[in-house]
Amino acid sequence: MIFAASLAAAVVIVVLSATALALWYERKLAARMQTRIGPQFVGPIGLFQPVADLLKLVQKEEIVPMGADRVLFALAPPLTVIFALAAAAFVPLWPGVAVVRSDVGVLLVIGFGGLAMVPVWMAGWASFNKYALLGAMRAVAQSISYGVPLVLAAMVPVILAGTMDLDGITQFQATHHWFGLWPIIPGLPAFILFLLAMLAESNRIPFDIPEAESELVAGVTTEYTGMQFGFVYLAEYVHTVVGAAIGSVMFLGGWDGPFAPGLHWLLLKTLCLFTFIYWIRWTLVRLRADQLMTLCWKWLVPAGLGLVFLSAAWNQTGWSR
Amino acid sequence: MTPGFIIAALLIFAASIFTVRSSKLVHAVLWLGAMLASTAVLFIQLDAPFLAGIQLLLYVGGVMTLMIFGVMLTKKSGDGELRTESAPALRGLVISLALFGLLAGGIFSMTNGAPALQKPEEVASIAASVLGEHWLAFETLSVLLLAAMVGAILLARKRDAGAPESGKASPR
Amino acid sequence: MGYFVDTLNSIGATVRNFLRPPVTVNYPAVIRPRPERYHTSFALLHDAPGDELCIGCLACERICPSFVIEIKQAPKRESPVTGKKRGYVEAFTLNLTACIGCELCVQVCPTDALVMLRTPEKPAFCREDLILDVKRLYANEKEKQAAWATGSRLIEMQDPNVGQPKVEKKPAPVAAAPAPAVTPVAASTPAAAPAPVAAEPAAAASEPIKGAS
Amino acid sequence: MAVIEEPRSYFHPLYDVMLSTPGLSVGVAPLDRLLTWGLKNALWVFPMATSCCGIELMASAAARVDLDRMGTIMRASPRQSDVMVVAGTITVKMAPRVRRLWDQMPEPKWCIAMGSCAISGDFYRNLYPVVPGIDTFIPVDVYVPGCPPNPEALMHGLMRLQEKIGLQREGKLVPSEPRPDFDAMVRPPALSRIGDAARAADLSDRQEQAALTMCPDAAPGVVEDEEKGFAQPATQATPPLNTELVELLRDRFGVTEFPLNAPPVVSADKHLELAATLQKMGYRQFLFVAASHRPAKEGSEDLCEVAYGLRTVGAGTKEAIWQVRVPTNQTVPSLVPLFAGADWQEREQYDLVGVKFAGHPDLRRIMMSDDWVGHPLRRDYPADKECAPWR
Repeated sequence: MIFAASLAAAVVIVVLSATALALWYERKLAARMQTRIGPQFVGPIGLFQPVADLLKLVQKEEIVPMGADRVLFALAPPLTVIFALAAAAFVPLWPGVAVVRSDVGVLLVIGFGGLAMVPVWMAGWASFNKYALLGAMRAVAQSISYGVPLVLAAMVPVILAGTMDLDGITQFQATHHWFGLWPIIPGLPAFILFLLAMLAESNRIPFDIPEAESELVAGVTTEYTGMQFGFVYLAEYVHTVVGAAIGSVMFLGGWDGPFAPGLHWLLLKTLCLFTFIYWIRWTLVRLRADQLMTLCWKWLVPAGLGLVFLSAAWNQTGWSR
Repeated sequence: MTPGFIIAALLIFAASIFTVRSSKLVHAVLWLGAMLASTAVLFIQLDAPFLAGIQLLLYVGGVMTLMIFGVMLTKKSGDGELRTESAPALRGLVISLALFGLLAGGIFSMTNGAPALQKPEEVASIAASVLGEHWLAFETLSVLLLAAMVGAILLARKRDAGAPESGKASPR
Repeated sequence: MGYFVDTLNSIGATVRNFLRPPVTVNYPAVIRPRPERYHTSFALLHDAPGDELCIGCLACERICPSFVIEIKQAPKRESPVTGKKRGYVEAFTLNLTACIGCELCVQVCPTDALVMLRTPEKPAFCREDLILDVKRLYANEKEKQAAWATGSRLIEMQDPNVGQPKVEKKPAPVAAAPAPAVTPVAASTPAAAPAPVAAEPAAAASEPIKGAS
Repeated sequence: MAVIEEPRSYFHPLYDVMLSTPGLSVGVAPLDRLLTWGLKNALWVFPMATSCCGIELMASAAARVDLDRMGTIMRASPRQSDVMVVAGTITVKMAPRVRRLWDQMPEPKWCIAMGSCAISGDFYRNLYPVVPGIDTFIPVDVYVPGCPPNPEALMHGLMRLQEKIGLQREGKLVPSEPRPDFDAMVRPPALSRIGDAARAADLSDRQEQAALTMCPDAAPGVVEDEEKGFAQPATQATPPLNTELVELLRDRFGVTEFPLNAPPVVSADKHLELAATLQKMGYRQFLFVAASHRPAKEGSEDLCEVAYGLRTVGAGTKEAIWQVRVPTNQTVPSLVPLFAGADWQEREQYDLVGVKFAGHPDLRRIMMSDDWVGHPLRRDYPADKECAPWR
């Protein structure tokens, strides 16, 4: 119990500080992709930029718009962070160890991912701002649509490994093949599908129509100032970091690695996935709302159904047992 | 009657009351979400994480989203104040007490006959019973849901005969 | 299909960019080379013996399209250097807040007293800091770097007998020649100096094409 | 003269608690330094870009200058930004919107006026729709001069702002040295500015409100005053008639009509000779060539009117403007052999109006694409349907 509590505290601290680092990392990465330098003056190679941002956000005036629903408005940003962090509890850190070990970890992680939509909608509705509300509605529509391909993609490793336990999936990958994408036909497409659906679930570019600057000012966060905005901003990155961690657990073998299995492999794989996500983010342009839905329902969902069928067929051959 | 159960039960109770008594539809939907989430806590305490996950995914994630859409897409229902009729209080009390009595009687009469939880094999046993023993009911339900979905699409479709063929977009 | 190919192409483009060195010029430490005709602020000049050049003729005040110059003429008096009677200014105020940098005032100056500077004025906390009075204009002469253009050089450059660029036989390397930093262009080589109107860009656009064909 | 306005300080509740608690008040000074450092190094910009300075603002965030190096990024929502960079001319209609966006920004906030138009209205400042400087309705912290200032100048401005924030937080900000009040000296008085000592004395509350909101409805009694504040009469006298040119045209080129509101018409065959004569007379600067199309009416054929302008250089500038009228299918002698500056401008007239210039060395399209059909500024160009090559 004490071990679990201290582990939970450690995970929260690690995820939050990793997120702060991720803020800096993303800005540097984006800068280099645009042949810029990125944060440079604040601390060595701009490393303290997130700290300065945080200190500034703390000092800003907090404005609650007239007509806003004060309670929901204040409650939504911390809830986004909490829901984004909650999914981190199920990530197996090293063999057999996670903050919460559950037989149905995959299901719970996806469940919490779906929950993250609720505070977003709360924020949008409580802001009493048409742009925020439009952004929130887009976020909800996107979340419920992309939940389907996300579940379908997650079903592939579940069916292959025969378990919904995240650690069990990693174990299976570790014992059968060290690289998690082995049956390459359902594996790799399922991984790509999972990545796309996860990008959409966490509202990242190219699926960030809920906060499209050109149409919706800043979407859901339009009315948020100071640290309230800081929370939403943080939650976005936490969501991405945790999503990358879960992706690497389910498809890339998590803590499994060639020399010594352990946390460092998980962190390395998470970093790679995170980099990939931001690489996509700083390359592609935003999809239009109708293109987004077309992509989801006309391409990704049928593809996901086919992949589930393929993985079941693979299981019937019995080659991986 | 563990303390966890009491807390969860109180949460469910309070959230249900607030769901009914909220003056804003949006608040009612959010309280409903809280109620459903507390039910998921109950499932976790009963060592049924699968059901808790399903509860989160389907009810909080799905049903509540549908409600949100219902609220936001119907005309003006998101803004106005709701009034709960309190005049027929006596009638309501009688009906709810009768319902409560019925349910409580049913539950208490089954206490001895309820099957014991099979903890270690829970997910697998659910899967086996759904896809093995009860496959006919499961598949019938799927067909029913499919029919409902097709029906919803048909109802929602715009019926204007003069519209151009969807395949041929107009030049602009 | 084209969409996916384009997507892959653009993903490749960001990677190529990632591997390239950044093009950022580290501004406060390094200042990138400014164009030859770069000019921002103003200065009034003294002649070699040390007399003020400005005679208060009001030519610049009259030509200024945005009315930023205000001159108060002083009574004529004898120059301490030449001993001749000439005009002076009592107040010369240049409102940099509304200046459009067209350089017409420099062009009309008959005594080459007013020049523009290559060193930009510091962004000010207060709009009054951007109003250059006579003291500040003479101080700018010593503190800052002047642009090459003076009134007589600009006029000479447009003289049909001296500097009119001929379309048929323009010197080829005009466009490509690296601009000298601040070297004042002598009157004898006016072709190297770009004309104030659109002559130079036209040369730059048409010259390489002709050379290639 | 204007004075620097009161430093607008906003203290977080944390401060008050720390100051009032005896043990914790020691930590206020280092904390203050830390917080000031945070404020200085995370200036998020709200790009209030309305015209050409906006392009430089964009360039300053791009790779060559890269404002991100100092932690400055652009935010689309005023709620999350710290610095409003007003880049471009602000019109009377735009001003209330700018003010509103400014009011929506959370304290502590700063404003940078970028470029002449934002600082003073530039040479539009005497026109009725233009606000003579944004500091009539927003307190401005840093003025970046230029027309437009280049990206480095904006970055320099942001660094000056950092400097100012530091000085403000330490209470060391000193007013600058007195200088002549230019607006009061030369031109009809502009609107008094925020931070101006005279402003508070001159304006009643309602006038102040009207000046702030730029909205006549806010102060029905002072509409006249407000309008005078913006709509100043043109102070320029009408330029004197160029008698030299009139005599030249009458004596040597046979022009008899000199209408008041149009340039005199010179026949196309004498046009080049006129330009050469004027060039020898000292009109050495090519001002403009502007063409317009006049479709055929009863009694007149399809015409192109091409107006030319030249100017003398040096003191006592004079301008010479005349026009040439040719039927649309005929050519006009090009001035490029005489004035290299005519090159691109004649190409533009060819591209948009379709005037053909004889003797132009490189008569290609300059704005439209090479495969464009027709000339868009012709009166007979179909305005209501899309033309080739774009559909």
